[in-house]
Amino acid sequence: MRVEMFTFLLTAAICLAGSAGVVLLRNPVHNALSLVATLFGVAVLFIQQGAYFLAAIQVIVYAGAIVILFLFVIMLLGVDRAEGFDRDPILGQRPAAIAVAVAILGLSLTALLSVGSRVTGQASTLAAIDGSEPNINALAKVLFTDYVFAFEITSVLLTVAVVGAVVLSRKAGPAIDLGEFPEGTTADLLEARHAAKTQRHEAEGDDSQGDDLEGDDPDDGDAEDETTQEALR
Amino acid sequence: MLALNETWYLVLAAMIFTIGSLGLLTRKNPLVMFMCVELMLNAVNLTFVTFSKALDDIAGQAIVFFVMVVAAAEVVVGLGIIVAIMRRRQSANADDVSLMRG
Amino acid sequence: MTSILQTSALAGILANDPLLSGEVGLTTLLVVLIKVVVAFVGLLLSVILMVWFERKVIADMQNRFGPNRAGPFGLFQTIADGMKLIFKEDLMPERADPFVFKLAPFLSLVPAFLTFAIVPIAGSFNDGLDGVVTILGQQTFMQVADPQIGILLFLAMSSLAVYGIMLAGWASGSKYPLLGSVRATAQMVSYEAALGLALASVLLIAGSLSTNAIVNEQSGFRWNVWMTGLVPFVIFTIAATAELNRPPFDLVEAEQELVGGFHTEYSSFRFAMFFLAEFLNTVTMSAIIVTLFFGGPSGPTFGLTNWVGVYILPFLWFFLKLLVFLCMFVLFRATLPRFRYDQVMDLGWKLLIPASLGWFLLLVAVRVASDQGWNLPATVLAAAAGLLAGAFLLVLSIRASAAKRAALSLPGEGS
Amino acid sequence: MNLIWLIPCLPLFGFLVLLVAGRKLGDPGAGWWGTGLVAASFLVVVKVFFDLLALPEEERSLTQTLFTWIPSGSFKVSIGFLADPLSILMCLFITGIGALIHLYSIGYMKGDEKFSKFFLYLNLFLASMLLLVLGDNLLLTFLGWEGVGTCSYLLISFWHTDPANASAGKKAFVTNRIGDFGFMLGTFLVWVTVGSINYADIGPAAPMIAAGTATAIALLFFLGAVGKSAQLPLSVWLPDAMAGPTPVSALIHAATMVTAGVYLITRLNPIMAQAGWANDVIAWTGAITALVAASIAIAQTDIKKVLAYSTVSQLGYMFLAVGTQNYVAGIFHMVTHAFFKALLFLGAGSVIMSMSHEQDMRKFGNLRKYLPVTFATFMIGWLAISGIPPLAGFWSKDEVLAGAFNSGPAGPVLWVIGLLVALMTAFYMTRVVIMTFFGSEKWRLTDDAHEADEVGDVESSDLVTASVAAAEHGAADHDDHHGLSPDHTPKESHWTMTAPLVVLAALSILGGAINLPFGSDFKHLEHWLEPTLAFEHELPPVPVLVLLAFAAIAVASLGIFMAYWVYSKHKIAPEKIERPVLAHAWYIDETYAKVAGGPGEAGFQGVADFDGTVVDGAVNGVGAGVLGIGNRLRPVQSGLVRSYALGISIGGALLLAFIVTRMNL
Repeated sequence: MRVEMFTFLLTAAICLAGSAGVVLLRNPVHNALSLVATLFGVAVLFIQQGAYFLAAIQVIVYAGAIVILFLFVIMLLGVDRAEGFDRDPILGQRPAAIAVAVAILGLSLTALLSVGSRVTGQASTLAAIDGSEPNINALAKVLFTDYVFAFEITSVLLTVAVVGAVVLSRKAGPAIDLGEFPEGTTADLLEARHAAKTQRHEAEGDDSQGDDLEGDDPDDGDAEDETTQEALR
Repeated sequence: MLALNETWYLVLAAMIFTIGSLGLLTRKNPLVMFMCVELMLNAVNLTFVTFSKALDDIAGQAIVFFVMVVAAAEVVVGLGIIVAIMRRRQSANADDVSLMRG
Repeated sequence: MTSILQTSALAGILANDPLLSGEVGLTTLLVVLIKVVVAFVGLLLSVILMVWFERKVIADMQNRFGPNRAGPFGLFQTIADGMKLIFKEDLMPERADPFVFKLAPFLSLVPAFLTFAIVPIAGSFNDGLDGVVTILGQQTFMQVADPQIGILLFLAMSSLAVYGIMLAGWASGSKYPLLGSVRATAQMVSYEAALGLALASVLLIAGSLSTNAIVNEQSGFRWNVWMTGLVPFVIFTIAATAELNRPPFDLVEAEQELVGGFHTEYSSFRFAMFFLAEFLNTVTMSAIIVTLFFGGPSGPTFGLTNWVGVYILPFLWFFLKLLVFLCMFVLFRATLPRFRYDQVMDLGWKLLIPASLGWFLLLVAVRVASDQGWNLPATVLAAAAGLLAGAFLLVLSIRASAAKRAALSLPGEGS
Repeated sequence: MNLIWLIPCLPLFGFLVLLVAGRKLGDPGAGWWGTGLVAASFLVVVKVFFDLLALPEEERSLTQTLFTWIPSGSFKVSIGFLADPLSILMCLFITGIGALIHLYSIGYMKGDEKFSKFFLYLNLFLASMLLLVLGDNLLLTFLGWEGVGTCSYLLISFWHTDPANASAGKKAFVTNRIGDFGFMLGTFLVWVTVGSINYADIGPAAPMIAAGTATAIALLFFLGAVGKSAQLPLSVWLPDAMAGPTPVSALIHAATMVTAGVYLITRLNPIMAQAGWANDVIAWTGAITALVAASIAIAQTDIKKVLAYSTVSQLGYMFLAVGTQNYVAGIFHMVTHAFFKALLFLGAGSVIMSMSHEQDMRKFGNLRKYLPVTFATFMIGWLAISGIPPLAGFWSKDEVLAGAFNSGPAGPVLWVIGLLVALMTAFYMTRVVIMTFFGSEKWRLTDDAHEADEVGDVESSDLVTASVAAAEHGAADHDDHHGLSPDHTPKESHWTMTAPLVVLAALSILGGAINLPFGSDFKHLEHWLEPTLAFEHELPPVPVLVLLAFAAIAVASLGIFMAYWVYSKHKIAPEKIERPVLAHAWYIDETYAKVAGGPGEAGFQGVADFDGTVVDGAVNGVGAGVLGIGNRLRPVQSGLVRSYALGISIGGALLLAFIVTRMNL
């Protein structure tokens, strides 16, 4: 058996097992670990196809940052409890999902296998991979010439993402003091809303806690602390 | 003995993609759904790299680079949103977040 | 059987090495095997010595003897400790996640070993030689692998090292380990950015990711430590210390707060693995610092081209440089008090990252100026002015947000 | 340096400034500002005029393209100005008379609370009018065309707190829309036929247009002209337009806007040359309108009404001229008419001012004693419009009549009609003069005596149409001048009002000099306009011409004498002449109202019902359908992310299936 084939089959097995693990395992941490396995497999496949830089980035960025972030959030929020698989609350979601998945797989396999081993498409004339040049240099050359605009835009995108994440994760400000508002403005509105809510509570009994909104509770700011504590418990 | 060619990679990518989409549709934990999206992205990346090799064109790898950057940005913002939602709802179920209210 | 491996799969990892440029035969495999074994054994040995060395030095500084029973000067103390740990009962907490609990130590250990693969430990870099030696008739470098991605492998491995700690803490199913691991993760992820940016300055000067090329480029005392202007080295060393979770950044295992940190629940051989990984990492990191900033094994070989000039002298230089940094880490541990957590984060995000980025930009300005033939002092002055303005704004914004935060949190703390 | 763009832009600038700072400028600052800019525009026109004059005759056409306004495929419309003899001539009297009327308005509008707004509208009007005249393509002309229409509406209903004024404005607007409809269709047809709407392209291309198409184009544009120039059957709005302030009547409804139709037909004369019988339609419409309007003017008691119908009648003259392809005469008469009609209107305004906004001539009399300047200038206007040589009106009217006489087989008939109109014109103008400036001071009579005196007129006073009465009422009413007290003493107006009168009087005397019929050397206007006109018009031989001129003089004298006989000597009772049917304007308004209220309303109701059931039904049906489908589809928007993901996945799978089917398997 040729070494490449062996490598591929081993890696493919890891990838498939990993992706199956992402879908099938119940514990989010296990899911994340399975994801890492798949990411590693894909990185190896990248190497096998000469995309060394992408393989390194795959490990550094995906495994080293993105999945770490996942794990971090899982641990921070304390959602690392197993998820029940017994039934899907959305009617027909699971059979439909399986049908769609089978359709996608079947169709793409049909498309792929029917053309045999050839890849349809034009071989590159512009950015050909030069065997004598290291992969990283070639990629850098393309990134900083042909795709330089896209490259700069992605930097903007990342900045925006960072700002967005900071804004999203910021603690909520102090609760609004209704007394500050003159009559007939937001204060009245909030009051009316509150009154309606209380009425509904009385009408329904108090077991609709689940889809109720905690939005205007004054102690909302402490929610995060509670979550953290719960995560640590 | 079958020779290793592009089709093997593409078939593998298709399978990973399918598994990812299946997970996205069936799992209820938004974090796991996100991971499934990452799986799908990786499958697509794999096809890009495969075609890059097959067509001898470095542009395929450049696109994978951008996909990774976008994925990173997406995860950052997505996880931020999930954290914000979970702080308020104390729930790790995507189905609970079905109202257009806080 | 002349070719069992074509220059494709593994060649990518080991690419720049002339060993793999031609046909790959049995001898080649043998050479690779020898290198792996030597590196593995050598690394283990160095760890054993390192542990002994550290204990000895600290003991001296604290005016006590330290290990002095097992073997001469207590040299075998580490081995004895290891034997003891292996034979201890393997405990696993009831609430632990069994699989991950068992996996975590390996995730710590393996990256520590792998990183060393890219460190060149010998080979002459003088007289136009580029570190190539001949073993069994095969030309090769004195390092296990010299991949195209080179130093990125180090970054990749250091980001993987996080997993071991994080998962160990989580899998223990206990709150102190979890807190410790979350802290450690945040700390390591934060300092990785500074590490990478300091690294970028080196790469800018070297123009290559390959460790061999980086060392080669530093031959003749053109060491990066001054070629990059000292600042990246300082930042890299601080960030590396934090990355290693060594004092003064050892908040992971702050006994007063977290008992033993992420490995509180670990015992027996699994604990030994964490222990081993920590010291492995220390040695590897020192080796990386030596490689990146101090020319690795390059040094005067006095014109010798025989085995002394190719193997012994370069290795000696490498070892001496390594020793300096090992001493440094030990001294850090012995002398510096531990940081507070918020101080660690402030240092990483508000000082090291901006400073390394700014310095990198300055180096870029110098590079561009010399490439384009601009007036160098003027360019540097302009760049420095811009960076100082940026730094000023950064300081202002940090102060403003701190003030705002203080104003916001005051009433909250009262209630 | 080419200054053409300044001509419309100066009033436009004035408009913008007044828009922003009108209230700040106040009374009379805003007025002086507006007047100044129009005067400046006039100076620019004069400059451009001399520039043109300096050029050789065949090159007297300056164009200035500012920018491309509508670039749409091959259809390109630019903001460009065309300064040729015709447009500059128009500009000369538009800005000249416009400046005088602005000046006059400062006095006339004094104390009005919307003083600055009045000048704002006037400036916008002048900018639009200049755009209309100077535009080098039909669309730009149309922009100006609509602009003047809008300003006309705004100014007619200037005192819009009175519903009658508002409805008069509305009437003008709606009537004009019918004409605009023709203008637009004509523009489309020109675009389709010629492939361009630039005058520069239309001229050379016109001879190639088929006669039928040319006729259609001509008729469509004539429909537009009929609307704007108040010809039959769309003449009804102009008399009602007298509800506006008198300077507006003078400027818009006598001197400038209403002549836009004549200008348009003249501008399109290359097409008219191909249009065949459309010219006859124009000529006959003009002649009949002139006759009908003149006959109505005889029986009106409102001084402004008389002048309004007189305007309609004179516009009929102009159309008679252009219809007989005697464009020079048409333009000539337009110019002279602008002078003397503006003079008459302003004089009437002066009278009205002095009589505390009373417009009923039956309450005037002997005003020559109180208003010497107004009287003197009004007399000049009277003589000019009556066609007494050597005043301006005589020369132009004579040329129109001569041209009509010589226009083919129907020419003599048209000439006779024209002569009849001249007779009536002289008659009703003399009537106005006698009732206003001579006789007894009727407003001094006590109410009873007044009624007794007016007993003969009761009938005709009742006959005043509703809208007229309302307009009169509104005009008289707007600043609480209720009627005239018997001890009222009329006062001569402020110099800002009399100065324009004097200037216009001078122009009315001398205006004829621009085109005297004493041989080629005296025909300045004809030479001037030559480059823009496609062909020359043949006048009858000189002896006939002299004969025709004497006939015209004789008829005019007869008209004046008859009026003197009736109103001064009281030999014939006025009621004999002021027939109810005339006072009722031949019941045109009433007929319109009947038609619109009877079968028209039924038809409209039918259309409305159709709209309510079928059109609205379709719209509502679509809405209800969408609502229904939306209600059905609402469960799809469940908010469940995974359902959405399923939808996307199904879509992806379908896309994949599509690709697979398209593959060569």
